[in-house]
Amino acid sequence: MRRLLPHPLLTVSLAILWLLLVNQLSAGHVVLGALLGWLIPFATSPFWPEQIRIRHPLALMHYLGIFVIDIVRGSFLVAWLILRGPARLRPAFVQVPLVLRTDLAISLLANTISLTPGTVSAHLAADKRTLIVHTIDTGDAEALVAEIKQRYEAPLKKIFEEED
Amino acid sequence: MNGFMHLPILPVVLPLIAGIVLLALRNAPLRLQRGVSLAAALALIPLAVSLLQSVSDGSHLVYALGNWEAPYGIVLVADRLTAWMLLTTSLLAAFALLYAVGAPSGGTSSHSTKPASGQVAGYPQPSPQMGEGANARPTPTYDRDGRHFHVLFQLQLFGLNGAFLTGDLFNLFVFFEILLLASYGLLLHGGGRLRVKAGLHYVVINLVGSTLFLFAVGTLYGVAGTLNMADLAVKLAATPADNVALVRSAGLLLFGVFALKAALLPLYLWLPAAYAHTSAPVAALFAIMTKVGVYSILRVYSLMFGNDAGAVAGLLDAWLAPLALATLALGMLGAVASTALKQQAAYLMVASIGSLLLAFGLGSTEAIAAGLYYLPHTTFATAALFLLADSIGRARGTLADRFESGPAMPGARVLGGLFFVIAMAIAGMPPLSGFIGKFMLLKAALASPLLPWVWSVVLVTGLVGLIALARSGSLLFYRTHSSHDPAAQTPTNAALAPVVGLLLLVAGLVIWAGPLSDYASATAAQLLQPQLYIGAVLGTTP
Amino acid sequence: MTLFFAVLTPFVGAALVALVSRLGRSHSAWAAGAVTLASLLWLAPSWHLPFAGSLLVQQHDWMPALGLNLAFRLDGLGLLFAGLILGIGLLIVLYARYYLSERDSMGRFYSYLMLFMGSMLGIVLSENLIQLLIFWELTSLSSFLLISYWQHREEAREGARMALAVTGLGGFAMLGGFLLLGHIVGSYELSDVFASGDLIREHPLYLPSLLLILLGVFTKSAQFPFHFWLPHAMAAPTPVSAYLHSATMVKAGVFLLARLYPALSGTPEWFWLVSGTGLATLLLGAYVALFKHDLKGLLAYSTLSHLGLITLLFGLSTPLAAVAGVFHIINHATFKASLFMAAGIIDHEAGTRDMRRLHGLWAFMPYTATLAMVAAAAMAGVPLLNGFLSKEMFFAEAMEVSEYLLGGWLLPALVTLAGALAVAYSIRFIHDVFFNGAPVDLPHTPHEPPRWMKVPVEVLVVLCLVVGIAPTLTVAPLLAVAAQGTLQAPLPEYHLALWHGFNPALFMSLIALAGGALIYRARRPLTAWHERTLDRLDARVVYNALLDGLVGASRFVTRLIDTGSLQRQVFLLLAAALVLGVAPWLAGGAALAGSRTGLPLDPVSFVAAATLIVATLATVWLHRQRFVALVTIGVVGLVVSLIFIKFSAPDLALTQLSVEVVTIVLLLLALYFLPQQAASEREPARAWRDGAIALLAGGGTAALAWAVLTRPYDTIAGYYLENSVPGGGGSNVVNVILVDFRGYDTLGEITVLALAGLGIVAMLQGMKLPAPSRDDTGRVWDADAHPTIMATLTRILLPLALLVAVFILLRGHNQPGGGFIAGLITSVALIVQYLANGAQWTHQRMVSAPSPQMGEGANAEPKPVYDSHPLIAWGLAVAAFTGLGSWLFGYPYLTSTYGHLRWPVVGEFELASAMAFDFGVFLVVVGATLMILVNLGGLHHALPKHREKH
Amino acid sequence: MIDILLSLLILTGAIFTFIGSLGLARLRDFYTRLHGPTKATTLGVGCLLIASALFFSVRDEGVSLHEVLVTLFLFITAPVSAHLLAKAALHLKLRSLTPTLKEGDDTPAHL
Amino acid sequence: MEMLIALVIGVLTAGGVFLALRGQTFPVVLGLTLLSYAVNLFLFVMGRLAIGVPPVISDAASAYTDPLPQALVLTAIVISFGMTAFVIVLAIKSRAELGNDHVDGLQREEDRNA
Amino acid sequence: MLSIVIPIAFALVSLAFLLSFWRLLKGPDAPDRILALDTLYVNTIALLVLLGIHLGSALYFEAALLIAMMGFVGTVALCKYLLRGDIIE
Ligand code: NA
Ligand code: NA
Repeated sequence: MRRLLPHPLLTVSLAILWLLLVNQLSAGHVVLGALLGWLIPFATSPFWPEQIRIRHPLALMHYLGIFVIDIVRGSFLVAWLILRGPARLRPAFVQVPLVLRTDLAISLLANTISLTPGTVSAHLAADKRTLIVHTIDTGDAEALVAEIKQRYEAPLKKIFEEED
Repeated sequence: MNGFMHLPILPVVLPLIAGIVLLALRNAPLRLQRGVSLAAALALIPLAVSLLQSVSDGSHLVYALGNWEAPYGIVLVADRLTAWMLLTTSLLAAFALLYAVGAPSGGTSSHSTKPASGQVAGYPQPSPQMGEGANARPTPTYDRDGRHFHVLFQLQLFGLNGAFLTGDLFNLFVFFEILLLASYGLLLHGGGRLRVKAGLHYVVINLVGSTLFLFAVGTLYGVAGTLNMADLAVKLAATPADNVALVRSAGLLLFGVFALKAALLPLYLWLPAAYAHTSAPVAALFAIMTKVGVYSILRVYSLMFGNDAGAVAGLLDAWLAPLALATLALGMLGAVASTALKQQAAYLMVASIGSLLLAFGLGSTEAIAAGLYYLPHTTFATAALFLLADSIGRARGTLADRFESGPAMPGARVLGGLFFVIAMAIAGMPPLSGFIGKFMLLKAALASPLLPWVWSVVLVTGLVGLIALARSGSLLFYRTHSSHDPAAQTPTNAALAPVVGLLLLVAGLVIWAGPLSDYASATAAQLLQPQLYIGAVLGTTP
Repeated sequence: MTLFFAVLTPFVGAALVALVSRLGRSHSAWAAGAVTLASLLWLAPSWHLPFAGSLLVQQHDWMPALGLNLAFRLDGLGLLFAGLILGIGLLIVLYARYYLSERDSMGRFYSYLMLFMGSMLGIVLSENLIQLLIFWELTSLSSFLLISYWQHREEAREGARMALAVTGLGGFAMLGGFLLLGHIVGSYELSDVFASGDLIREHPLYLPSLLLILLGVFTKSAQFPFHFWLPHAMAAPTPVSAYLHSATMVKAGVFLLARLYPALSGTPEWFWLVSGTGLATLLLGAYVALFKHDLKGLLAYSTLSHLGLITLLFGLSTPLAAVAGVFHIINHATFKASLFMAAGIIDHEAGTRDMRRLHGLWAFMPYTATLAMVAAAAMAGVPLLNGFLSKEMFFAEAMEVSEYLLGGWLLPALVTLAGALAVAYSIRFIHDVFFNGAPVDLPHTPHEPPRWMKVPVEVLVVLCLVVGIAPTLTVAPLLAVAAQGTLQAPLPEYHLALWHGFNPALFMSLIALAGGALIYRARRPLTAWHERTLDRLDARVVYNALLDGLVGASRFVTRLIDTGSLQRQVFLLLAAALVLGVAPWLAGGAALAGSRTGLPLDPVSFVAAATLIVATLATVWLHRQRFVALVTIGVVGLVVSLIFIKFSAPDLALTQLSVEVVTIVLLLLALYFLPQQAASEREPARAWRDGAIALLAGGGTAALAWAVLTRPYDTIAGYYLENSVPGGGGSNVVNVILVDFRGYDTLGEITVLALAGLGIVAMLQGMKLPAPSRDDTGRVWDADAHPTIMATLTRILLPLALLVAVFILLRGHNQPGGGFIAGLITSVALIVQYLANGAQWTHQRMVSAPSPQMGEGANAEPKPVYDSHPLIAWGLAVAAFTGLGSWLFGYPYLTSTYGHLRWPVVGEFELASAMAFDFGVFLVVVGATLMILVNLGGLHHALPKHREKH
Repeated sequence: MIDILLSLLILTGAIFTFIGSLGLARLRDFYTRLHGPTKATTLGVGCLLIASALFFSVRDEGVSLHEVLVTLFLFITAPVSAHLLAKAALHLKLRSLTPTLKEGDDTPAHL
Repeated sequence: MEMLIALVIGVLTAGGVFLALRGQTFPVVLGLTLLSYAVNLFLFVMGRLAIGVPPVISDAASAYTDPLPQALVLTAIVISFGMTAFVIVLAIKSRAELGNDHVDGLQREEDRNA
Repeated sequence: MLSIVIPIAFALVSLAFLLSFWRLLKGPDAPDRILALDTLYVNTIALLVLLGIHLGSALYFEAALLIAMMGFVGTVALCKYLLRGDIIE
């Protein structure tokens, strides 16, 4: 099975993306999308060192929900901060100690942080145990760290790293 | 269409496919690569001959690529001029290639002494002499001084032949770019300090030139709405008064581009360094490169701005002949001023361009015929000089081809004899073809108002060239001292044979001067009747 | 064809002689003699014809349309000269065999000699003027070889070059002259020319053609002021001097005077030019000869003088003078050749030619001395010798025409003076060398030469004697036919005899003899005076100054123009383009703007354009901060894509965007190896100049664009719009043009791309570059080569990007997209992998897809390599062979076809062969782009990289 | 109704795009400037893309969802860009208003 | 609008020309890039300016702009891309061979600051 | 309604474009300029989407998609250069 279908998840995603790309739903394109979704992973499999396994699809859905809300929230917040003027900003670098271990999970966390309220992942320590985050405006750095860990890191840990 | 229907496309497709095959064979034994390359290059000669036979009755072979009729698709057009250029190119290419595979390259090229270090960027690459056994240390030849020589060579021919055959102005641009990029690769082949510098200049100036080409083609399209040269000729002949200045402007810009490629004053400065510093077989092949510019001038300005072109006719009347005269004069001065043989050869090339364009600039049937006869002569003779200069340089060891007194060189008798003959040919001394060409040109000029100018410049530069070549020959071969240079190498037969071959071509130009000059005259007459070309391409009866 | 073969024989013989020289020293001489005889034999059947009063012309077509044929003619004049050339040639062959030393290459000498002999024969036997000129030039070339025979000697090289330059000048001039003559007559055949004498003389081009031809004649015959090369040509071996510089080559000039005498003579122009030059040379040569200390120098100037005499005779334009001229040609050839040979013997045996050291040789070589004395007496015009006869005729003719000249006495006085000088130098030759005390410090003790070395001299001296004593029995018939051949008319009344009674000529001869003796007696004060004054005037100085001037001026001009500066070249190109582009508008009357109405301006476009302009200016302004310039040029590219989008060119926008980013990556790679900051401009003036031309160029293109955009035009575009779908099977017309209507362009375009890749690979071969370990501010690079977050997330992008690439590729025929853009997307997707994960990591992963390297060299490291050559090869092959497929169906190259396939489930599916072509494009683009970037990216690996660790 | 929704989305998108760039222009140090484009602009473009999807779905027959793809792309790439920019800024030790990052600190890991 | 485009082309050309005339390879490459932008735009607008009428055949479209210049520019872009790549590598090569980045390979102290 | 909103949106996005460009010119540091260029790319996407809606043409979508991709690659390459000099190592 692994040989015939190296990345089933990727295959499905690509097929869907193909339909999005061609912007139409026809039998022909479903076949073609499936075909591409099947073929492309063969070409790209060497680039994927680890098999991506989503252990908790529901948790992922939930996480994505939070993610979208936080993007909107974050955008409004940053917009407001920009409009309010630079003088009152309280920027800071904060260190987020990581419990995540896989590169993918860490990267997704960094990504999430960057897209959500007032924070940008600036640097990952060489040992990958600490993520340094720049925040545009914070009064309480520790609260921010806690929020990141609880709101994003924990679900990611659950989705990508914890065994069932 | 007589003969094989696809004849006009063959001179283009053959080197392209040879290039592709050679690319695929890049790791195959060198002997196989050379075989393919030589076979392809040699096969071009019968092709060109049969094309020449097909058009020698005055017909135009028109080949509609993609089966799209002119002016919508791109057409190839073969007439006498095209066949003439193709034949010249194929003959030259065969000898240049023979030299590249046979002559030793050691001593002038920076990489030749380390045959095993063929690595690109630290990644192991197939070394060029692959297949002959890794332990063998074969004599370095030019085709293995760097990578992809044969591919570049074949694609160079692809570009050249394409440029001579195309009937479409934009397609001419495309093939200019092909032959340029191939020439960049060949020019730089083997590397080396001066070569790289000259290459940089050559590349940059040609890039600016290509830009100019596009401006000109663009403007012509913007006015006439077409790209096919025959169609352009029709459209431009009907240029309304309002657009005349615009069209003439575009036409002259185009001339600037061709003048750059042809190395016409004041745009010849790229040539001496580029030709003097590249490898000998490449310099020899490049003898035809400038002729592409010359050809384009002849083609475009006889067809699109010729006598039938109405308000835009005679576009180059005021420009070409005077500039050509000045080029001839300055080229010859450069030959006198040169401090090394290859440099002198390069300047002589500039001077020959002056003669050629002077002939075309005079514009009469006789003058154009003179130029057409002179064209293969100067191509072969200059190429032979470049090849010989290489052997001379090698025989002189560390002194190379510099005009400095040095020890007597091994093989001086043969080298000197060949030099003497080539110098005679180039200086226009009888009975060689240079003299015949000059004779035809001077004769043709009798009818021109520029007669005093033409005669005085041609005759005086002829003398100056003779003096310059006598000086260099005397210095290289006579003014020797008795020391010994261990770096001196005896010329090999493989290195001399192509030179002799080219000289035999020159001799052929003399022996068959009658039929060849008749062909040249017929070609000139054909060029001066653009309606024949237009009729053949657009399917209208002239 | 006999004449042709007579001429050809020596040329073929030259090769033969060179070949047999390997067999032994004498073989060449024998062969040369045989060749000369063979040539004579070819002539033998026709020998009698001139005497029988008939003319032999043999013709063979060469370039009939240009009037240039192989045409040979044997008349009296030709016969005389052919006889001289071959006869004296034979003697020279014999003489040289003994003259040349062990060190000299016999083969080379005789080979050159044969070349020269053939060339001379060609001249004298030519019927066609241009053909004559061909041989004329060949004599210049072969004499160059002969003069420079002792090439290790500076004076030989210089003398040869001088001779070549001067005679070359004449040759080129003569070409012009002959062309004019041919133009006047309408033919280059001598027969036609002779028939058109009056036409020629009355033609407005007569004078120019005469001047040009005379330039050729005078340079060849070393007439004043072109005389100076001849003495320097004496650096040649003496047989050469004897042959070329007395008997033959220099006679080519006077031969031509004789040859064209019927066509050109008889005008005042001819008279003054020819006789004036001849007289000047006659006097000058005779005068200088007197003071030469070198034996051969004396003879050389004496030769000048005699050539002047002959020239003067032809210039006089009377038939009798012409006869005298021909007669003196014969006589001079015999006595001068023998004198040269004698001088050569003396030189050979005594080791010097300096007359200040050569004295009293009579005691050592009385036989040679006797021969030399007879010949010298002939030269002096002593009665009973041939020289006397022709000189008498000369004096007589000088008297005859003296009425034209000042007071009637000047010409006779001057020629008598010349005669006296000739007597004086002849006496000197004899007295100084053979008597006048004992030799001074000679290198060898002189003795008589070998037997066979004397024979040629004997033969010639005997000829001097028999002709001088019994002219009517010996030379008269030959002279008659030769004179007839010259005049091409009935001969005048003349009588060859020793005694003509007491006439002015006899008195002049006597005065000359007596005067000569007197002058020789006064030689010491005269020499002193000469060396103080006139000796310093040397035409050679002028020649050298001219030559140095030429070289100096050439160097100056060439260096002035060709400075090896790229900037100058670019500047010149731009300036030329400006001049060419603007010139037509200066004619006046043309309005720049046309009648077409344009689109209204909208604010967004304005913003975009303003951004582009500012970004361009910023790029220019900040170009020294290279990184910044890179960013600003990125903006320019972006806005250009926007412009494409705005004006309905989505394909272009897509292409521009993709190219843009690859270019930036390339430039970044370059920046790494180039200085990141540049020095400030050293010459502010240059910046101003460049700024000016930049503004002009910008203004020019803007004006050009404006001029076109405001004009209406008819275009062939409609055809493409109409035929795209029915003919090309695609609705994206741009793509259909690219892969179908103008697929040939695209084939060329991908070849360019492939060439760029291959050229770059070839260029980078063996190149090593040190990797800078710090940036331009001195900061050590960041330690984190492949940031985890970037690496991880870009990997996710790869399949996505490939999907997009496939999408763009497949839709290209009908919607914006196509092989090129798809290829770039693919490349970019892979490049990002390189950026994020490094070259090695990526290579390892790409190797599995295409085939690994075959046939690695033995020294290759076992490191996996991604080689994009196959991609390029396949891509080109797909594109090229797709086009070839149409041949099978009898259609031209690149003819496309398309069809609709109905597949189960999928439905209707269009397939066009042009899509295969596009796929080829795709492959080439991917291959070339990767090849370029990856090779460039890996450059620093050539050296171990030392990066400071944190 | 659709029209209003569309207008709202377009306006919101444009405003956010504008504010993002405004932040880029206005804010005082690089690190704070980084936030504007990464968030506001991303959302702005997101809104516009949704508007586009809506517009074409309504206008033509069939839904138009390919805009989602652009959004997806941006959401994957924008944070990576921001991260690398921040890394580069830290590497270059850009002046920061952030008190915790002092001049002379070797790497941010010392925070 | 035509005036604006002409101006844009002019400015690009002027900038390109000025940089192409500089003495170091990098600005020359930038200049050539600007020139290629200029000429591509020029060639493109030779089909005249038209908004919203891309040459993609569809039933909905009422008009099309001239597709030919677009095809030509595409070819030109690709070619100039290849050329630019080549000249960039050549610039590096020239630096490696000549020791500095002057187009004439002059030895100047201030050129060697990297 | 759209006819009012779209010009306003165009104006806003154009302003955004100009502001980003201003930052690009001003710098002061290399990362600022890269960030500005990246933002310009995103602004351009916005412009394209607006143009697509304005002209009612879906032909601009691919351009937007490509800008998203290419803008990212450009930014990554520029940053990598600042960090490591050698971008493909
Ligand atoms: Na965030
Ligand atoms: Na086709």
